Formats: sequence, C-alpha cells, structure tokens
Amino acid sequence: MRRYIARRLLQAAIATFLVITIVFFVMRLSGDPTLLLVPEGATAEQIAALRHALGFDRPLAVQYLGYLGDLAHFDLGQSLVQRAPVWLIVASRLPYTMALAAGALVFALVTGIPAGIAMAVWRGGVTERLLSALVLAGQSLPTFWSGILFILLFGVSLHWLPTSGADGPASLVMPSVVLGALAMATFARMTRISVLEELGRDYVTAARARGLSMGAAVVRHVLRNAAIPVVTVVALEVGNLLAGAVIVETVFAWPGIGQLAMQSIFARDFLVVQAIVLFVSMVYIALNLATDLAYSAIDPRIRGMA
Amino acid sequence: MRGSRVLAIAAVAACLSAHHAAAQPKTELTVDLAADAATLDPQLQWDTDSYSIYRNMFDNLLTRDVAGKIVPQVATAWHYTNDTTLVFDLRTDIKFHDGTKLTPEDVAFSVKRIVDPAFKSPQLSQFDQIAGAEVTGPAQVTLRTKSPYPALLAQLVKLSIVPKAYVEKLGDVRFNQEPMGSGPYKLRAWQRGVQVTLDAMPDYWRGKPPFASVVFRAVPDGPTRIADLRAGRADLIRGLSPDDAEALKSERQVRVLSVPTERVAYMFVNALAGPTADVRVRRAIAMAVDRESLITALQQGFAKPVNEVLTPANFGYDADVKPWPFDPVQARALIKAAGAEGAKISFLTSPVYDRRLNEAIQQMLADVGLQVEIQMMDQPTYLRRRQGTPVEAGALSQGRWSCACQDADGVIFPLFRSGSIWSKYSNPAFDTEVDAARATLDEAVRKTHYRRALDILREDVPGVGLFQDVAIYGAKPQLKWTPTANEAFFVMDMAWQP
Amino acid sequence: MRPRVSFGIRVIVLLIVLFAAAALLAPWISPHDPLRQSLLLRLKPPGSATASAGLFPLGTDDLGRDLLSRILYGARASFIVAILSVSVSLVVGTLLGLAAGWFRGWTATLIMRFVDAMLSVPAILLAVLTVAVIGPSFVTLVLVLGLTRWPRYTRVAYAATLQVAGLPFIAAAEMAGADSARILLRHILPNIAGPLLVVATSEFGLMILFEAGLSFLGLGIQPPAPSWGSIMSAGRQYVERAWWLTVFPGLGLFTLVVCVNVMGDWLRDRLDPRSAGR
Amino acid sequence: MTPALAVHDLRLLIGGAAVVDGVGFAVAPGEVMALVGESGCGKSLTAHAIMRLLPDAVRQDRGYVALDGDNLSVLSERQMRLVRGRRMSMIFQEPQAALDPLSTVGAQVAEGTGSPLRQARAAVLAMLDEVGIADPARRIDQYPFELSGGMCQRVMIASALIARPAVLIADEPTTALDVTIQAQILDLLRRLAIERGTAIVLITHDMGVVADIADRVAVMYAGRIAETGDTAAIFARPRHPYTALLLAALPRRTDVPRSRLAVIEGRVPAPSEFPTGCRFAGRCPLADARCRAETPLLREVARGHLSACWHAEAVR
Repeated sequence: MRRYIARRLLQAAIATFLVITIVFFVMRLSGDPTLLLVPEGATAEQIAALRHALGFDRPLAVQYLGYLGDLAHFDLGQSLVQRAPVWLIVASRLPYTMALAAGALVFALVTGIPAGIAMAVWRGGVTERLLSALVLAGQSLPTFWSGILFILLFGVSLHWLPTSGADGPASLVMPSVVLGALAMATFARMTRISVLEELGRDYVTAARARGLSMGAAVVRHVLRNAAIPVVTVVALEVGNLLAGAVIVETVFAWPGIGQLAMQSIFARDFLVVQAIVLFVSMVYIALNLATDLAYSAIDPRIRGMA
Repeated sequence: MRGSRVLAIAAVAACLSAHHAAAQPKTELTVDLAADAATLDPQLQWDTDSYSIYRNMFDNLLTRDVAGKIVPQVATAWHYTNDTTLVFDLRTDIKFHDGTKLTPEDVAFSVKRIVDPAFKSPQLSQFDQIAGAEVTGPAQVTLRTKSPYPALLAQLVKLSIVPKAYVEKLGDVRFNQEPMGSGPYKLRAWQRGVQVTLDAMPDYWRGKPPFASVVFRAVPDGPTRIADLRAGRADLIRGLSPDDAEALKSERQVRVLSVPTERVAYMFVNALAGPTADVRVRRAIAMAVDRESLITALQQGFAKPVNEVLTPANFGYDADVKPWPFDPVQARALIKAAGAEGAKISFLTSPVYDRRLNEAIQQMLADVGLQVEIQMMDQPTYLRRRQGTPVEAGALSQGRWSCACQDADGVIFPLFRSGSIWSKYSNPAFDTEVDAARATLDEAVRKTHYRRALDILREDVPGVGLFQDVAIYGAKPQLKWTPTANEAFFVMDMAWQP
Repeated sequence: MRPRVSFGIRVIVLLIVLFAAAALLAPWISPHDPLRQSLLLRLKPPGSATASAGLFPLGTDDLGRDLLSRILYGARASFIVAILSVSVSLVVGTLLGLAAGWFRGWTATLIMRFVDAMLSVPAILLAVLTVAVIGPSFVTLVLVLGLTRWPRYTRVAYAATLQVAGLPFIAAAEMAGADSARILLRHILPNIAGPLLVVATSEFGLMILFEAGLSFLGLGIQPPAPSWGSIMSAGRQYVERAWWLTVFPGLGLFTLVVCVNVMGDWLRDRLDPRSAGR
Repeated sequence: MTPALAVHDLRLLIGGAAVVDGVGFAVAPGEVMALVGESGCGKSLTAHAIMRLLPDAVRQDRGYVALDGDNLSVLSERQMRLVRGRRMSMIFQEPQAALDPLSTVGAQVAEGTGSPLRQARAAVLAMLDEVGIADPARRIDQYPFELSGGMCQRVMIASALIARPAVLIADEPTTALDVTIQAQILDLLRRLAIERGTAIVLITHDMGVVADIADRVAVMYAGRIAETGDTAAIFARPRHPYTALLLAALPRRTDVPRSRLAVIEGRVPAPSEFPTGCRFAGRCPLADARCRAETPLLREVARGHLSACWHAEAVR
C-alpha cells in the first residue's frame, strides 16, 4: 500500500510538471503582455524598454528555468497586471470558487444520489421515467444557456434571486444549481447502476429474509456497497466542477478563480494563469489519489491489505 | 498563507451575510464598475476602473474643471522659466491620511518614482519626457523636460502624489495593497475581484467629502449593473451600452447621464499596403461608411459626429474641416476607377472592439463592392500586427483612441506621423506640421499647424473619424453629478440632491 | 434502454437526421442570408414581418439579421466542428492506444503516463487557455478540441487491444507471417471498434457543447459567421429585451445534445453490455 | 396437528408461463422436508414465494402459504416483515454472497433479533457459539471476507435462527461448500431441527443430501411436484420415472457425492415450451400418447406417498 501511494505520488508529480510546462509554453505562444500594458501613444522604444524591464526579452528557456526555480522555492511570483503576489491574488478569489464548488457539490449530491437510488429502487415506474428525464437534462444542458435561462426566469422575471455577482447567500443558489447539474446527472446515473447491481445481490434478499424492510436493507447494506463506485465519480466531478467554474463564473459574474483565469488569460497575466492551472491540476490529481484512499475507508477488504 | 486563507474565507462569509440596506438618508455611495481595480497604487495601472477608484484616494498636482480647463490642485500656480523648465508653487496645508504633511519632497518623489525605469510603471511613456524634479523651495518644485513639451501639463493632470516616507517604509508591493494618499477618501477594505470600500476624511482640505463611505463593486455583467441600479443596490453604474441607455431613458427611478468624451471612434485605413494603398480606394471607403446610421441605429444617438480623427474635447479639433460625405454611388465609381472592385480587404480586430461596428462596416463596404474579411485575433496578436509592418497591419481596423491628454498631439501624432508604430501612412508635409506643433508652447501657433495637418489627413484618408464616443452612466435621480469628458470619476464632485 | 429499436430511439434518430439535414441544407432552406444586416430591423421579436424584407420567423438579432437562418447555419458549424474534432481525437487516440497495446513495454508506459498527465488537466480549461492564446479560428478550434480529447480513446483502445491481442487468432495471424501493421489494422482494429464508437458518440455530444461553450466565451467560431454559442453570447447583452436570441439557439443545442446522448446510451447498451447504462 | 408450514396449490408466472404450477406440501415442526429438482425446476422460486421475496418479474396468481395455520397471503408487507426472521427465515446457496461484505458478522446476525448489536451482543455470541463457531468473541466483529465459506454459512444459519423461527428455508445451503464442510453443515441443520423443533425446508438438487438428512422429500420437475413421500419409502421404491432416474444416477456412498442430476438424458424444457400433458414426457422412457395429452395429477400410490405419473405402478 505504501509503495502504491509512493508510485501514485511520483506519477502525480510528473503529471504536474508536464502541466506546468505545457501551460508555460502555451501562454507564450502569442507573445507577452507588454503591448497590453502600455498607454496607446507609446513609442517603439518605450515598449522595448518596458519589455526589457519586465524580462520578456530574455530567451524562453531562460524564462522557463527561472520560473521553475521560483516554483522550487514555492514562489509563484508577482502578477504583472496587479503588481501583487500571485498567491495573494489567487487566495483572495479562491474562497468564492470553493463556496461555489461546494454549493454545486452539495446540490449534486443531495439531488443526484437520492435520484439514483429512487431510480434503482422504483425501477420501471413513473418515478424512474421522470427522474431519467431530469438526469438527461442535467447531462445535456449547456451551463451558459441554463445559466442565462435561470437569470431570466428567477432573476429578471420573478425577482426571487439576484441576477449575478456575489451579493448575499441567495446569489450562490443559481450558480450552484447550474454548475452542479452535470455532476448531479453523473451521480444519479452512477448511483442508479451501482444500487441496481447491489439490489440484485443475495445479501439483500438475505437481509430481507431476516425481517428487514426494503428501505432498511437499502439504507443498512445497499448504500454502503453501492457507494464505492460512486465515490470515484464524486472525486472526479469535483475536479470537473472547478473547470466548469470558468464558464459559470463568467455567466454569473462570480468573483472566483474561474473568472480570474479568464481575465488573466485575456490580459496575458502569465503567472496568475499558471498558478490557477497548477492549482486546479493539483486538486484534480490529489482528488484522484484521495479516491483510491477513500476506497479503503469504505471497504474493509482493502483496509485489511493496508 | 494559511492564516490569510482563513481570513479570506471569513471575508466571504461576511460578505455573503451582509445585507445592503437601501434605506434613506444614505451616507454611503455604492458604485457598480465593470471590473475591480487592477492596482490601487495610482502610479501603476491606469485602466478606467482602477483610475476611477484610486483617484479618490489621492490628490493630483493639477486637475481639470468640469469645462475641461487645467486648474490647480496640489500646485497653486506654475510658470515656465524657459521652454524646458517649469516651476510649481505648492499648497502647504495638505495632509496625508496618517496625518503627515504633504511636502515638496513628496511631489518630487512622486515624479521621480513614476519615471524610474526600474519601477516598470505602465504609465511611464506618458511621463518620460520629464528629465528631472527638484525641490527648489519650502513650497516649490521644479520640473525639467528633455525638450519643449506642450502636453506636459495635460500629462501632469494624471500624476497622483504619493507619500514618500510611507512608500519607502512599506515598499512598492505592500503600498499597492495598503495604499495611502492625501485625497478625500481613504481605503477601508479591498476584497479583490469584488469590491473596494473607501471612508471619507472629514477634515479634507477641499471640504467635507459628500459621502461617509463609498463602495466600488466589480460587476462585469452589464444587465446585472442595471438590475442593481433598479433594485437600489447601486446608486451609480458605469458602462451602460447605448441600447441599455435607450431602454432606461423612460424609467422614473433611474437617470441616464451621458457626456461626450475625448475618445474618438475611428477606422484605420492602411495607406502603405494592399488595395487601400490607392488613395481613391481610401476616399471611397470614407464615402461608403454611413456614419449617420452608425450613430443613430447602433449607438442609439449616444455618439457625436466628428469631422476628423479627433474630438471637440481635444485641443486642435477644427470644426471647419469638412468630412467626406456619405455617397455610395460615388464610392462605387471610385472603386471601379481604381480597379479594386471585389478586392479582398482584411479587417483586423480582436474581442476588445465592438463586434457590431465591425460587422456593420463590413456590410457597408460590401455594398460598394469591397469584400471585407474580418480577421479576429487575440488582443496581443492584434496589437503586434497593427503595430507591425504595413503588410502585417491589414487594410482596415477600428479603434477608440483616447490619449487622456485632450490634445491633438496625443492622437494624430502617434496615429499618423511617419515612424510611429501605429502609422501606416507617410506624408512629409503632415510630419512637418505635427512636429512643429509639438515644438512650441504657443497655443495659437499650434492650432494653425493642426489645422493644416488635418486638411492633409482629409485628402489622404489614412483614417476615418467615425464618431465621438459618449460615456454613459446610470444613476439614481437623487444623485447630483456632471460627468466630464476625461471620464474622471471624482466622488468629491457628486452629492445627494437636497 | 432495452437493446432493440424502440419507438423512442426512432424518434431520436429522426431528430438527429433532421438536425443534420438542416445543417447540410442550410443554404437552401434558410429564409434569409444569415449575414445580411438591416440596422433598421434590429431586435425584432419572433414572427415579425416587413413588406420589404419578409418574415422573420424567430425574430432578428442585434444587427437585424434573421435568427432562424443564423441558427440553421449555426447547426452547420456545430456539426462540422464536432465531426472534425472527434475524428482528430479518434484517430490520434486510437493510434496511440493501438501502439501502446501492441508494443507494450516502454512504449506503453510512455504513452499511458502521458495519457494520465493529459487527463489530470481539465480539458475545457486547457482548450480555453490554448484558444485564447493562439487566437480563435476554425482550424484552431478543431485542433485544440481534437488534441485535448484523445486520451479517452487511447485508454479504451489500449485496454481493448491488450485483450484482443491475447486471443488465439492473433497468434495464428502472427505465425502466418502477417506484419504488425497488418495485424493491427486488419484484425485488431475491427475488434475494438465497438467500444471506440461508444466513446466517440459520447464525445460527439461533448464536442458540440464545447464548441458552443468556447464560441460563447468568444473563443470559437468568430462572428459574423453564425454559431449557436456566439449567437447566445451576443444575445446575452439583450437577455431582457430579446429573449429569443438566447432561448432559440440554446434550445437547438440542448435538443441536439439530448439526442446524441440518448443515442450514445443506446449504442453503449448494444455494443458494450458490460458497462450498460454508465 | 397443524403443520408448521403448509403450501397450497402455488402457481407462479413469469410473463405468461407458469414456472411453478400447483405446488403444495406441508412440513411438521422438527421435520426436515427436502424439495429436490434440477436447476430451473422452480424449487428456488417456491422458496422465495414462501418468504414472499419474489423478484419483480415473477407473479403469484394462485395458492397460499400458511404458517402455523396463519394464511400469509392476507398479510400486508409490514406484517409480513414481522414474520420474516421471527417466525420463518431463510439461508442461501452462496453464504459469502448472502452476507453484506461491508457489515460485521455480529451486526448481521443481530439484525435477526430486530435490535442493534450493542443490545443483542450476548445473544449473538451465544448463537454463534451454538452454530459451532469457535472463538465467537473475536469473530463477532470480523467481516465476512475474513471468514471461510463454511463459517459464513454458520453465520447465516445463526442470523436466520437467532429469533427462534418455527420454519427455516434452506436454499441449497451446502452446494457451494467443500464436501467435509457440507457434512458438518448438514449435521448442524439436523441437530437444530431436533433441538429446537424447527421445521426445515431443504432445497437441493442432490439426492445424496436428501438421503442424509431429509425426513420427507418432494421431487419437483418443470414447476410441478412429481412425487412426494417419506424419504425412506421413496428411496426404497420410487413411483415416478423421474425420481427413479435420479436415484439411478446417484453414485454409491463411496463415490463422490456431488453428482449432478444432468446425467439424465435430455434437458428440462424452458417454461415457454412446456408441453401439454406430462412435462416429463419428452425424456420419459415410459411415456405414451396419454402422457403427452393429459396432465397426470398427484395421487396417492401408497400411504403418504403421492406420485404424478400415469404409470406410477410401472416404475421400477
């Protein structure tokens, strides 16, 4: 087990390194941000002077090594545009994305998993048909469209919720639901399959033969067994939620790192973009790792091997 | 890092639970801007949103009044001792927010700081004609320029005075996070990407500020800014589109404020490469664009016609220069004469520019026989190509130009003077005129030079002035404020109507 | 979900065919030129008609262009981008997967580690980043979508190849003297086509969404060329006054993606019973 | 005397086909009754029907089950739940599959008592001890994967009997186990039936097992009972050709006892292709035109010995 974790960590490190490298060079494909920073009337000499001062006239390899060197010292550098430490900029936006991702995850879990269970337990009935339509919708709805429709319906027409921005807890509702819809669908599908598979097992019949109700058998035995494959997707979906936040935060003007990423990409604020991608990838990788470890928490068979 | 993370989470929680009471009488002003400040150090970024916020925390050496005239602020008076030396007399009763006095040393320090290449200020190019700044008396500072520089005063309007001792103590990075100036408001809190909150300095030297506190919120979505205004969550919003403004005009709980700015919407026409190297094609393009319907239909009237690539808010604008009339028949004939019928014309653009304007112009030129290909690229690539060789720059592009100096020198010089990175045009006669206008401080002489330069541009058409851009704001009817052409956003000039 | 051609599936197939036909026949069935503007007819609601310009069944956009025509042409963009980018990732991913599964050893380690790395960056983030930086264009869009989405095919092709390569008839073919390329293409590829097709179908729906998403962010199909995403992006500014600009293209997008997803589930149940319903 | 369990004229349908048709039998307290047949003959469905735990696809349209004289078919599901485990329980073919891999042994045994393990711990320990699990104090907190197959079946038996039900349905309880373990489990069941007076319905395909522990036996073929009577009587003189063939295929004791019934030529027809008349006719050496036309009903051929064969007397 320990060797396994060590191997996974090494893989994660390599993946992270590749990500850093790809993003570093992709960002520099179309040149540096000097032109975006200078006032309109600047002359060629003034532009060259600022470029030199910012260090963008150095060879790419030198810039790359410099960046790696800084990273090795846990220094994410300073934002060119905001002239503040990158960690400070990202950290000040991070709580918003965490709140949004958490909201979306909670929504997806509290709707998706019961929906999946219901679809499995009441299979073949009206409940299943209604719920699978809902799941299909969640899976096929483009967030930018459902986002606008929600704004139109609940914000503009009904005035129930603020149209966008981070203005009180109510403003978290719409973006969470919109962002969580896809994860909800994934959880529901996964849960349905998993519960269906478990419902067919002998231990369910055995438990009922001991006098447990169907509900009790599901709660006491089926759910825990069905949870194992679901846990995997939950972890993977958290990564997807962070990525999906790019569009949802743009639609809802939510001041998280997704919005920051878009702003920084367009402003060529290299270090901020790199830090965000680095962060998201590391979360992604860490979640994958955590999933594997979560198995052992749920399943005593694997715990035994540890 | 961990500590600040916790703080940040707490801040979100606080913000999420805060209730914005809309009850009157209000002592707070809430402003919706399109974006958060990039920096609050006034000597770094100068985008409109940062500018709108930090200018309220600092005093400037000079400023403009509502009419656009340059007037004293920290300086009380100034005089040239020769063409390159300018002496400023300063006020002595100004205090920074920590109670220390604003001294000539602070002024000299502010000038030297922004022109120091090591400071890497994006604003450097606006001030790099300054050769030095010395304290020459207990209330006096003397600036020297590298050569006679008529636009100096206009540039100094943008120079904020920062406290020398405080900046040196904190260092540049921390000063940007905890800025302090001598202006009517001081920073209370900055939630990055969300809002900046300022508190009034009750004993400010120009009088008691009109609001106890001001909140600048970053609301990127236009419709949301409008919703905020309607719902009373915001008192003043910036960046209304003409369509929105038109729709809001009829509403009673909202007032639309607009002002023509010094920003000119223009179309660049490449005079050195491609089909547009032929002056007949360029003139045809000038006649093919129906500027009247751009203003009425696209801008909903929120724009003013201009006769040249310059606005009436700029020094040097001349209303007597006659623009080319809208005449598609004549334009088509000219294009035929030039043998350019059906010619492919590239129109470079980036997402920054108004998509509708691109597409409308494309259609208008198609109507006179030119096949316009819109080439969308990212902004850095666009700038690189537009500023590159004449062949790279494409035949056409649109732009909105503001030098923030309200002077022809900041517009037609960089746009059309040979050798300038923007210019894809070369006419020695024009160069002579704009060079001469730059070399003297005599306003009458400068005006004459600019008139001649504008006449040359009219004949050569290296660019077409489309309209004077109008800044549009939405406000509560109770808010008293007159927006200005330089898009300054001084809270000191606003008040609740009694 | 039973593996027989039910009524529901027939309807779905019919809808997909209708969408494809609309995309294919857009130039002939559009009531107007999708690029023809009329500044006097901006933001007209659905059903508006004028004597000179005719009927605008779904209204007009902010430059007075016919929305229905733009949506029909937009279907074209969606299909072409999705087909091309799925092809790119299918080819790249399958080749790499085949190579990894056939040669094993270092080749496989190298390829599969790279797959892991690719899968550890959210694809949409990478696509947004790359397109934003390189600058949006049709070719960029197809390549970026194609080249960020191949790892899923590689994983499937790798696993399937490993499995098929162990079967006796492959050994027989090898002994008969067939070279690697021939075995891979003639014997292994047909045997792993099923699972790859299942992945390709589900990816097809995703690609349609990605294209629309990137166009919505201003990073996809560039105006004035019509794309569902860019129509909605422009329409967002007018959401209060011109709901039709966001509602109709979104409805088209949503319906098409639903159809493709249902189709994908159905195919999966038929071709890949082990992962039924997943 | 009221039988502990009586099944009357049970008919089960899958789609339109009667997979179980007219099955009825009774078991007395302390008696072991074996239900024998090839796989697919409906014996396992019968067991599930008794527990009212039929899969969704199976429908019962006739017959009823009486437990100690109480008709179970009139009970609601809620009332039925009180019957399961307390008055009647069931054990299964694959003990490891029948235990939740993620719950401890003790927790699952305790479920039979209706109270949580914390309260039922002493009872559970005693029960585990009673079914012959060594070191129950350690085993109680272990997971099924830590136990051998035989031990799992003991756990199953413990969980089924802890509430002292009058009836135990044992669905192929030894099929998945090693020969030696098989014998131990059968001994255990036998002993419990005697000590506790539990009526046991033992479902099996193995005539060897029947010979070992059953007092009485009912032989099922294609959803119907072919022959029923005392084990000794049937083994001595089968009155149905099917039973005769089963017994003929049974190896002598010294041989491997896990013989399969498939040694009979031909195979059981699928429910959709059940013939009219005797369902065994297709494989029966004695079949004639009458067998193929008329369904033979169960009739008493000797005291307590019933056979559904037109040629019961001719069977050798």
